[in-house]
Amino acid sequence: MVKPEVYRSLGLSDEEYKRIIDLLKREPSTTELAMFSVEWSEHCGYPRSRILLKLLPKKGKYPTLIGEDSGGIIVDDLAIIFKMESHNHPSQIEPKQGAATGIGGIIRDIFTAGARPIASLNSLRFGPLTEPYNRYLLRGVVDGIQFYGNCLGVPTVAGEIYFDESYNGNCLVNVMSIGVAKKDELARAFARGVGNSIMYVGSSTGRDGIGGCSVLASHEFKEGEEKRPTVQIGDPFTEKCLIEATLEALATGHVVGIKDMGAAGLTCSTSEMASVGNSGMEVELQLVPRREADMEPWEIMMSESQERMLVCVKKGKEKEIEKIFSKWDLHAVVIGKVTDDDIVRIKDKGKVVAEIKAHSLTQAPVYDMPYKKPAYLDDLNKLDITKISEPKDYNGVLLKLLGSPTISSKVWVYEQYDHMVQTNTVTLPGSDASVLRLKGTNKAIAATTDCNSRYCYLNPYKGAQIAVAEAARNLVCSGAEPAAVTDCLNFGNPERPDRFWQFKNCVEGVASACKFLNISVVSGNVSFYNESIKGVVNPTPTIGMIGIVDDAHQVCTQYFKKEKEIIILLGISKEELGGSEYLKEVHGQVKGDTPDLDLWLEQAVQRTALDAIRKGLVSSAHDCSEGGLAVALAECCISNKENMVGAVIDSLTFDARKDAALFGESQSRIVLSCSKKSVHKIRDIAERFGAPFQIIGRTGGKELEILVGKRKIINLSVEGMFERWIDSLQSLIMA
Amino acid sequence: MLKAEIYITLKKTVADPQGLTIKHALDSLGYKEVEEVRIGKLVTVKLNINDKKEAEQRLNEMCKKLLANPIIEDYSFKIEEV
Amino acid sequence: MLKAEIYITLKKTVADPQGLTIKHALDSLGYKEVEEVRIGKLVTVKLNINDKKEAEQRLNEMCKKLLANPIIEDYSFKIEEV
Amino acid sequence: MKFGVVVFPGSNCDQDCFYVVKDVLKQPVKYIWHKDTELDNFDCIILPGGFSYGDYLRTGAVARFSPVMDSIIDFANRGGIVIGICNGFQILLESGLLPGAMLRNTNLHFICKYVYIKTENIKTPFTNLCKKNQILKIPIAHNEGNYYIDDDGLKSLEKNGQIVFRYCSPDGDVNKESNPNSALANIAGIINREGNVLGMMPHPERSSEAELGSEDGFLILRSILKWLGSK
Ligand SMILES: Nc1ncnc2c1ncn2[C@@H]1O[C@H](COP(=O)(O)OP(=O)(O)O)[C@@H](O)[C@H]1O
Ligand SMILES: [Mg+2]
Repeated sequence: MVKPEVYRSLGLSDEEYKRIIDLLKREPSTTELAMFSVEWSEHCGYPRSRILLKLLPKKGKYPTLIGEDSGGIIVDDLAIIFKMESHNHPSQIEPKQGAATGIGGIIRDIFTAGARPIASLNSLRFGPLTEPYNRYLLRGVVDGIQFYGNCLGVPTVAGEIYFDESYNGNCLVNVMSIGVAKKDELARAFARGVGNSIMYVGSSTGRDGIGGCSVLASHEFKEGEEKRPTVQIGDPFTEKCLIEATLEALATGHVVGIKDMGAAGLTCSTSEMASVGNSGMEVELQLVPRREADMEPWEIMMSESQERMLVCVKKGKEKEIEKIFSKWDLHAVVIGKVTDDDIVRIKDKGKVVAEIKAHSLTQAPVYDMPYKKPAYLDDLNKLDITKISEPKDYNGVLLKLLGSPTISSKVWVYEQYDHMVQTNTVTLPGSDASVLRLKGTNKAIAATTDCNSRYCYLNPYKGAQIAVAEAARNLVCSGAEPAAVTDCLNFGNPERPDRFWQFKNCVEGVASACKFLNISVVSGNVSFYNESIKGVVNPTPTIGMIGIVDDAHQVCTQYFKKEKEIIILLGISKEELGGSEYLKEVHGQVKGDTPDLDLWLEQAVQRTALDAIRKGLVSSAHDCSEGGLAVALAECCISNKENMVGAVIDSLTFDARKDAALFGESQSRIVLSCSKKSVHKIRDIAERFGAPFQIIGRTGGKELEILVGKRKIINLSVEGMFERWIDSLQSLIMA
Repeated sequence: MLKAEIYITLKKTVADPQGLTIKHALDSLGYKEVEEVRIGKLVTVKLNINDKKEAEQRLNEMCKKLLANPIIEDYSFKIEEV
Repeated sequence: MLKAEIYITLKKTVADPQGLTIKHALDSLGYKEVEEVRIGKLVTVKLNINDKKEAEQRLNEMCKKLLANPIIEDYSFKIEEV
Repeated sequence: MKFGVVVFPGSNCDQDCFYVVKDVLKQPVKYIWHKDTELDNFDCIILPGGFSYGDYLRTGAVARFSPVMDSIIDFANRGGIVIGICNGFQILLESGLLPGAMLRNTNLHFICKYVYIKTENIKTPFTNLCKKNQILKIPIAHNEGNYYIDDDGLKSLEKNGQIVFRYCSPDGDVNKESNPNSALANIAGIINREGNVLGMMPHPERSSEAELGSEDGFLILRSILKWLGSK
């Protein structure tokens, strides 16, 4: 008889335990209980989010592929496979290894689909850098990403870093990977064909991360709690060999299916490969290569040792597969076979230790969770703008914003990442999105991650829509057609109705914006329980988006290129200060409603910019995000260190307070620069799509001057802005 | 003046991929007698302190705070006079 | 079975920026008594050999060939029985 | 002219080098597996960048003992053209084909960015198309590029014109500010006494096409081709 405290401490409820007994028609063994606990956890089985995830559109402009572990789109004869995943809790405990193994895991999801990883992205969120532990976290996470990603030879090309009090005690580390394959050479994650062999490949199994899946990923945890044995150490060298060996093995045609052992290791890979293949599987644990003696069967089944995979190989071809892996000095051993029933049967020294129908493991219960709008929100959304005093020193405000950690340059971070290896990165980090050419074609892809979680906190539905809109806008500014999304949904405890309300609204927001923009959601990840004794994180539905550039020579970057060009603003600046960086950094308030988002307007602005870029009319394009128009203009001036170009903005018109027009974060705005002779052509395009168009000034000089009426309210040297913006993050980190 | 040698090693339960790779390398160079390799850090510190007891206490602090990562590492040290 | 601890240190003439950085960090944490920090490697090896003399000779070889780079590093080791 | 690109476990610029030779330089090229010991008549061998064996002990330390290295040392001793890029340079140092050693970058970080280097010796198989003191814009990406050699060693490098590239400012000043990793005497690339083995930290294969931001690295590849052709 299993004691309630045992299954409860594994994260199973009384009802769930009863259901296990019903399914098995007997008491579970320890191994079985452990297997159910991880398979039914949020991490693997999505019991609390599955209903809502169905809302995300699976169709878009490009044919969509939804695989077992990742998804993608088809572009000509290529499949672009991508996915994002969180490694929040492991990183909070041990930032370097936590982030490193996060990269390792997401990249395995890509190459086990048969795609060669071509780029990684990272979306990072921490509490304020005034707190030493947050500095330690940021340094450690960046170190982990560079350590793992650089060694692998997969460029880390883009990302974002935000700072907010809500991430004190629970940082977010979301990592995304993109891979490319010939569309008919993709691999599946199933086991099929009675008698085919199940092979274990990669590193040996140790007691790493045992229980990590359910204990680390699905429970609130308190800082300093003893979680030591669960820390996994990343081994990028082995992973690099695994990539090469796997792609070589897949090319033989002898591999039926393949799955990486990520969270819940062997449990997850055996049961899911059997379940997807509608097959049974029998495995002998004694055959599993191990690092430590005397491991219990359940420990072997739960281990999260890194850099391992399970492969279903055609009978008789085992030797050939083994040869490939051993060429790369990797283990590859037959540990079992596909059977003709639908049961996962785990043996230890011949004795059955688990015998479960594959489907009953993989079909986790589904819960319709209660939700309720948080009571504080109505109050929070009220912002009396007349109570906010307009600044006297606009120069000071702009400098302050440029130096704020969220807005300042992230060069200190991305210079530590090899972002050029594989020689595809045609737009390097430092512009709105990075662009990678696809060798052998004329095309390129652009990639970005985005989410302003303060918007989602103030208004989860609209905030999530904005995350999608902004990601798309960043791609458009780089010359790409927004194509498809992967998401990483980071929230608090879903069993609390206020948190679940945030989750529900964010998912609905992502779904509606993606549908409107005709973008499919090809993959994603849910991370709940992101809270600590210090509180809950802001709702953070991180959007990873890729776009397609039809002609790799028609890409665009955000910085002004030369003097005497015309500066255009597409979109409208409204009197919106709610949720802005300005309101927080200058007035110390997080209040108001999130800026409006009119998806029709958004689309008009994006179409105009993209069309103009594709026609070669545009010299630079940059969207307005945190810090509003003034920061966007400053970034246009300073983000190419080798050639900084000033600007005079003297014909800006708006219907709002000056600080709102300059620092407010009205959506759907893009700053373009172009030669004089292109202006009217761009105006025509804007008219055709119905995008608000105004000429606001011209490039040139060594200063950014912004005039309102006849008054110069901003007048800063590009050098001065650059200094503030470029060094700020590093000096905060090194404090 | 005291000199301390601080030895920082990965905890026994933690995997050491570096050590494994180096073991393989030694193996293929013909050093078959090598059963295990683990990689750690050696931090040599000169301290402007004369009292060993005091040095011990300070070193323990430094190790816990900065030099070793208690989540995955153990440390020990040896103090001598110079 | 013998166990050896191999200490690999940067030669005195070679600058050690990592050591310097850690010294600074300790300094700003208030450990003003720290005069110098040098960072090295600690390689722990288990050897399937019983004879210490033989082990010594093998270890010297391993260090010269692979474990230490004589241009920038010195090494020493200690052997004990386990 | 036949090029060979060595693949060590953990090499990760092998495919980039292969691509640039095949598709940009348009020359025949083959991979050489690190366990091969027979080299079929190559004209130039490239040791690519990456993290051979994870660089888990020291950069290049383990790769130096790969079976192929004896053959490459032979090849070099017979006058064959060998270029080591980044990790390849580190392997050449470990194997003794080039003098000196690599230390960690003094900022203790991996650095990936464009830098400028000055071509000091243009009478080499690798730089014969460069102008004297030509400044090249070319990216680096490494943790350990802080070149070290003792005083006598440095003197002899200088005396023999073995310092081919030094880090410099965009207008050619060889100074501290433009030295990304604190390499001794701003050294970015050196050649052996005989002049047929080059090691360099910056990546010419990453800067051989205009769409990647610079074609300056291509001069090095074209120089090799010219040299081989005129031999
Ligand atoms: N963690 C990171 N890793 C890599 N690149 C990053 C990271 N954070 C920011 N960047 C890069 O810095 C640039 C500016 O980022 P961000 O301010 O988030 O842009 P935007 O507001 O347009 O989304 C982008 O090119 C982005 O990819
Ligand atoms: Mg942007």
